Amino acid sequence: MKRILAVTILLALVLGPLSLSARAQEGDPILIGLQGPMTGDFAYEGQGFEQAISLLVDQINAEGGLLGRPVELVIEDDAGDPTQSALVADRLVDAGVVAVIGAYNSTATEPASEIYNEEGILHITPSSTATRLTEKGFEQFFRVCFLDDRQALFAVMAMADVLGAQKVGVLHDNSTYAQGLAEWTRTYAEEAGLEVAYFDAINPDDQDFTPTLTNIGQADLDAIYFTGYHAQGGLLLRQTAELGLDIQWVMGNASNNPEMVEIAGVDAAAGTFITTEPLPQDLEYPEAVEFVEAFTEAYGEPPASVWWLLAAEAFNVIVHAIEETESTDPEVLAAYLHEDFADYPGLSGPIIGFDEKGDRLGTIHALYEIDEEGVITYYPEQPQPEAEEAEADA
Amino acid sequence: METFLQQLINGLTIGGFYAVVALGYTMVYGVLKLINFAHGDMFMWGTLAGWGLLTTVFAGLLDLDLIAVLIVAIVVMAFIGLLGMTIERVAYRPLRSAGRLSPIISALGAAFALQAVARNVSEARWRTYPEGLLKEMPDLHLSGTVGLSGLQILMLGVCAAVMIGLYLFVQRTRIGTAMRAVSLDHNVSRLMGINVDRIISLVFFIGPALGGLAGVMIGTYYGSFNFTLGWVFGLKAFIAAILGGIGNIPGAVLGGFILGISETMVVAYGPDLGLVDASAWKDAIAYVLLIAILITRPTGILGETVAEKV
Amino acid sequence: MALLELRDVNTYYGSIHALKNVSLKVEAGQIVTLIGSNGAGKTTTLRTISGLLRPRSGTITFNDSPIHNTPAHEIVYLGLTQSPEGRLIFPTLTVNENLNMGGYSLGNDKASVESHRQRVYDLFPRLAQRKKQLGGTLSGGEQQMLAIGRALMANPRLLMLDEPSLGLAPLLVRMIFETIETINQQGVTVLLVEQNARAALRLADYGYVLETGGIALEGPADELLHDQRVRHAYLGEA
Amino acid sequence: MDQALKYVRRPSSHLWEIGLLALALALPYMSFMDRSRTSLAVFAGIYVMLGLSLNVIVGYAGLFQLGHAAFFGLGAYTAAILSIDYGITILATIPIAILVAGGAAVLVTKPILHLRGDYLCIVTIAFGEIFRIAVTNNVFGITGGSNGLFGAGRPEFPLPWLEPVPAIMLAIILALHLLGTRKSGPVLQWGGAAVIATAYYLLPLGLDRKPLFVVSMAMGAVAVIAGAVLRSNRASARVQMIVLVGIVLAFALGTVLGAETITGEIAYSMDEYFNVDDPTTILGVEFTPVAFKRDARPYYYLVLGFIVLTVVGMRRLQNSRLGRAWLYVREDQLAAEAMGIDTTQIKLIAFAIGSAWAGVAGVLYASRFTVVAPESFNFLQSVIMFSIVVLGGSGSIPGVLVGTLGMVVLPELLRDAAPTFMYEGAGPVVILALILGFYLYHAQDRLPAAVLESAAIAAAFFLPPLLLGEPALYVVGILMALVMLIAIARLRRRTARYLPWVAGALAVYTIVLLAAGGSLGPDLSDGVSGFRIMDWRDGLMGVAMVLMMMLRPAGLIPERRRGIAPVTVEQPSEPIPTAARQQTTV
Repeated sequence: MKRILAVTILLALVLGPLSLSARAQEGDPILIGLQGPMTGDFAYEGQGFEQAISLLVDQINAEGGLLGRPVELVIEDDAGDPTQSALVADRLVDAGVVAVIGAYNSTATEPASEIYNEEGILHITPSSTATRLTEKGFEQFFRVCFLDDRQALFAVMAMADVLGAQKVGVLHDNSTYAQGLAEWTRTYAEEAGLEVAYFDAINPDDQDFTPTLTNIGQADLDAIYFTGYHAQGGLLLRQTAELGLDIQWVMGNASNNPEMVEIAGVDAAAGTFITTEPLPQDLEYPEAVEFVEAFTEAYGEPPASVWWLLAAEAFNVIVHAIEETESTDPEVLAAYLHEDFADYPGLSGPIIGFDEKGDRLGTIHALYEIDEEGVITYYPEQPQPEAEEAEADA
Repeated sequence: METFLQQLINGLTIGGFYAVVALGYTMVYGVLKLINFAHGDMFMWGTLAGWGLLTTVFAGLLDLDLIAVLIVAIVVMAFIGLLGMTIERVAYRPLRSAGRLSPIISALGAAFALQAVARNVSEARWRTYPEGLLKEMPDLHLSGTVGLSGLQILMLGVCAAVMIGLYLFVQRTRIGTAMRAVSLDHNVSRLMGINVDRIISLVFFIGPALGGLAGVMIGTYYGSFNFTLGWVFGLKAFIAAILGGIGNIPGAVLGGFILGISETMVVAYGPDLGLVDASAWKDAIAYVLLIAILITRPTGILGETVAEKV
Repeated sequence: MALLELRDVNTYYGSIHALKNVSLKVEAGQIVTLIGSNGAGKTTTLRTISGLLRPRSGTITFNDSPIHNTPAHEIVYLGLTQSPEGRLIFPTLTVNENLNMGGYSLGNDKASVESHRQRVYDLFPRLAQRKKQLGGTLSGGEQQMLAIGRALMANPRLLMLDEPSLGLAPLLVRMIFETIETINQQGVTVLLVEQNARAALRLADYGYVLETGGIALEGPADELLHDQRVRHAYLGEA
Repeated sequence: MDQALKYVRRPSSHLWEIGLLALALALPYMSFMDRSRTSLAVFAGIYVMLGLSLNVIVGYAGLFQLGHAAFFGLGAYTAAILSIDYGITILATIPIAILVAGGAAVLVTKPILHLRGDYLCIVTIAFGEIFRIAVTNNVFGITGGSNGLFGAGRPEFPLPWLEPVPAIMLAIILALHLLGTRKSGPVLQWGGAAVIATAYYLLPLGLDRKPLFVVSMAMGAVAVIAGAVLRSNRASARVQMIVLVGIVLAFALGTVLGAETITGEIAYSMDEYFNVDDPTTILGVEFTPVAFKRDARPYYYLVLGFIVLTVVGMRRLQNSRLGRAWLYVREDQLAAEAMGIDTTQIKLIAFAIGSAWAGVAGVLYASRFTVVAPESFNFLQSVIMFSIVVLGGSGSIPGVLVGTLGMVVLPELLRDAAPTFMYEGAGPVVILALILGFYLYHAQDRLPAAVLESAAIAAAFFLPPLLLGEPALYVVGILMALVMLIAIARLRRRTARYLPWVAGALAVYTIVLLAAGGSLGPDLSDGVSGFRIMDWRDGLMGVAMVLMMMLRPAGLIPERRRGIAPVTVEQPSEPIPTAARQQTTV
């Protein structure tokens, strides 16, 4: 009897608070959801999303809101994990959001996109590049980043045309993103007639990559493309220098982060190439310049990762769509983005539009080099993608 | 041959770090028969604390970087040692006779808590030690391109000194012998007049302090770290301790080097032997090695054959 | 005043009442023996005295000071040591190291440790030959010698021996009992727990009989030796 | 030894379980169960299954297993591969998942079973990690690498298929209950069960459903109370039977009414009966219905069905010959061997059953989340499963439920950084009830003092937040209150032993309040740099794990045992020598 009593009371404790919790407020504010990894291995990126978007939300609210209503950001943490992602997606649905930005990684975006599709919520991912995501025929799913294969093609051209490499290597870190990009790179490189003499992965949990680097040194490559993240990129550069190896590194956009230079040290990082979406400071659009200035003012440093920018981009696209259609109906917004949205001056370059699958049209990648001061600078000589892309498509 | 030598040196360096961290696991296991899952995170706290000190208080001392690093290492060792004693006091001592399941949960809980604090302190970012730390040390060239950097020599030297020092301490001194006695039988040790709680506290000071030292060394050597370092590295070091025979100090050292060198060799020669993606599989190979050794020699390579009380 | 005195001691293992109102006295200089069958509470009594177990009620005084709340390791410093049942020497420590641990309470005083070790080696010359050998490699008899020697290292006033004859060949048993007598003659009071009641009572001055956790009988050893009940129950006589 | 270790089956009424089950069946239709909470219930349900499966290995057989996530993952990957590549309906893969997970367990554990204690523990960790690394590296080219596998088939639940699940489960339970407690013929029992299942379909037809829903809920409540009263008064079997049938019927009605809204194939929906903007008052409690589109309820019933099946199965297993053999092996392996038990075989069976059932949980997972990716089966997951079992009380089935609440549900609820429920007035009442409950539980004889002291504790917990006006801290407050309560419950038996810890906990609590609360610290409710519960969730979980173990080393609801010496703090290394101890000779 005692036990029963105790358990009953325990149940009451759990159920009690649930039964009386406040329901999501209907009415005034326009709710926009953000799901991303606020904890876990990618916490840095998720928190960057939050910084970038809340800055814009504050700006909008300071200017009187959207359609005369304030905008409220509902933040949920998915820790980059698909299970958590499904749980927080349900929470955002319950909160009554109009649109959701997220998630960071494709694995987390996948189950969430299913739920948002069921519920008819506009869903834009700033950073999930897995090809499959837009192939499910979801009407209200978009992405503002580019697919893996675009960048892979660009990287191959950069290595072949700009660096004149014949014998190249590809290194990834076994993450969803890096592996996809690495495999596309290998495919395009072989199509372009380059010799892919080295293809391997590192374990991102490691600190010490010297065994791998020793092997790369032995392979005698003209250039090697690393598709993983900046933390490992920095360690690779640093240990390359420590081993005294002569390796020409080209990094993918996941490594486009000033912290990589910090980790590697300026001397070790100098001379490394990076393929990425153009950095905001290299864009002439007033929106981009303004955003970077505001961000720097608010947080003391410019946005470190390209994905933060793209999160802000996704938010701007949603706001733009709401303004243009004067509607908060996700169906109307999605229809607008598919059909009428074009030539929008984005933070990461002009957005030509979205195709029927929800993928961003065009490509805007650029080649950067880390200069002697450790600054990531726009490289004067750029590969010419349009012509070759037409070729590749043909 | 040159490649082999270079890879051997690479493996020795990693192995040395594994060994120092493994010492902490092995000592605690010896006296308490407890897998101290929080040890990896205490080691990570060492890296974190070293970073904190070197980038703030000791930033002015960096011209004399060897001295600065030395002082920081000592301060961190004391701090992490005290942390270890506190954790033992709070999380393990009340559970000393509560069976073998509860302390594992308690240890994992302590690990979670430590990691959460570190994540929030480091803002979940990769943090970097001051650039160019201890870079001015003379290198040693063996032959051709094979050589050890000054930093590598220093790290290996410190590892060796720690291991030898600890071994002598445990084998030759009265307190060290008392530690061995406690690891054999708590009650009989009490009958000898040994204050068992104090010895355990001491073990929980030394082990984590060595972990803290390894933390600072890793920070200095690799230059950057994040809060997940302890979990991954700690698990590997623990495997090293088991490989060598847990509870056994030379065993931990041997296990550390075996693990470090075999990992390196798998990465270096795996592809030649038809193992594609060797580096990605290398951890799995470490685990397979562990299982193989435990199946054939259940108490590890140097493990004592004294039957374990269940 | 007795050197050691237990008054109404009650000890529990969890909910099991292991010692019930045990009272006993050990006078200085004597050999006192505690006999009884398996599970009667002999070992529990010793563990309670040496502080490994806490009595739930009752008092234990040693040398006029109460020790029932003193931690086990501090009791050793008062001059009360125990050679535990089953010998329990440290198997991976050498004979020398085992003895050093016995003398742990002597502190860093190397000379005093050395002199006590010499005393043990004089008592048990066979141990001296095996100084560097690991405790676990000794024979059962040698291990028992080591256990007794180890308990002597702390220079005790009262030595408690738990079943020193357990599992030993008769010849060795006799030798051990002779040594106990020698130790006693050197001025060490002895509390001897034995299953071998006859030998123990012959050696002892005074004896207690434990039955199911309580003292059933007590008296001078030679009286007990001739007591009908003792003879019947413990000496295997009809 | 045999006598001492004999597991005594405690005669117990199943009324309590049936009440709980009825509550579980009605749960998704309660007003507070919005989409995310139903989803969370499904998620927690999968962990309950995992906990129960691991309980066979850790709890029953007393073996270490810190790599359970691998077998969970094997099931999930098996289901995903078969469903994606071969188009097999996902639930039909369950037998194959059982074979794969169970078979793998037999293969990998066989060589290591002779390892003891911590060595087994570390080897199971190694297996878990090898599995994770293998699937990350796309082993055999079928696991999709670090991407994992997308698009495992979601089962479609046609209404007629879904609807009977709860009823059939109830019927089975009821029949088992009757079989276990009464001597009357099986015809009556199973017949009764069949009648219930039929009635479940027939009764609601043609009736106005809105009042039925309300009436059935009320009936259910009345029936539960009546049943409890009858039970305690030893009412006749027939009366009991009638009452139980009443309970089942009542809840069956409630469930059917709701079930029809699930697929939307039937025109009825909750919205037709309850205006969303117009809360309904039932017995003075305000219910605010939530409009659903497609949601997790079909999965909820699916998982609930499996849990019921598992609980029944596990209980049978525990009381079987095999269960007793596990008990012997766990308590004293040497004695078990002496009794002629093949301990290796027995342990292997435990691993096989536990792992196979984790594989089933994996299939359910794959069908619910559609993505199967390596990070869902990492070491942390194994740790969570292990903690569920140990925190709740190793070997105890209710313990697994409570452990899941603690390890899975509570952290999810903590996502609400600023719950406002405390202002609604019910929170403090609930906590007070909790405090009193624990007091009554532990100290029946000292009621007045207990009431007084609990009031004081409640005041200690509610005054500071009320004064500081920071609602977010209530979450911390509840956690601390729980810990305190357990500490105090312990104090009853061990005077003042944990007083310093309690004082320390109070001090920490106060410091947190002062540092983070109200106007004295940064804003708690949100903000990039401020203190957020979200950032500290796993840290709090860690601290709670340590505290729980410190205060209740045997778990929250320990397994009931007879004839086994209780573990106490002063337990000597050897218990009282009851059996003749092995003596060694020279």
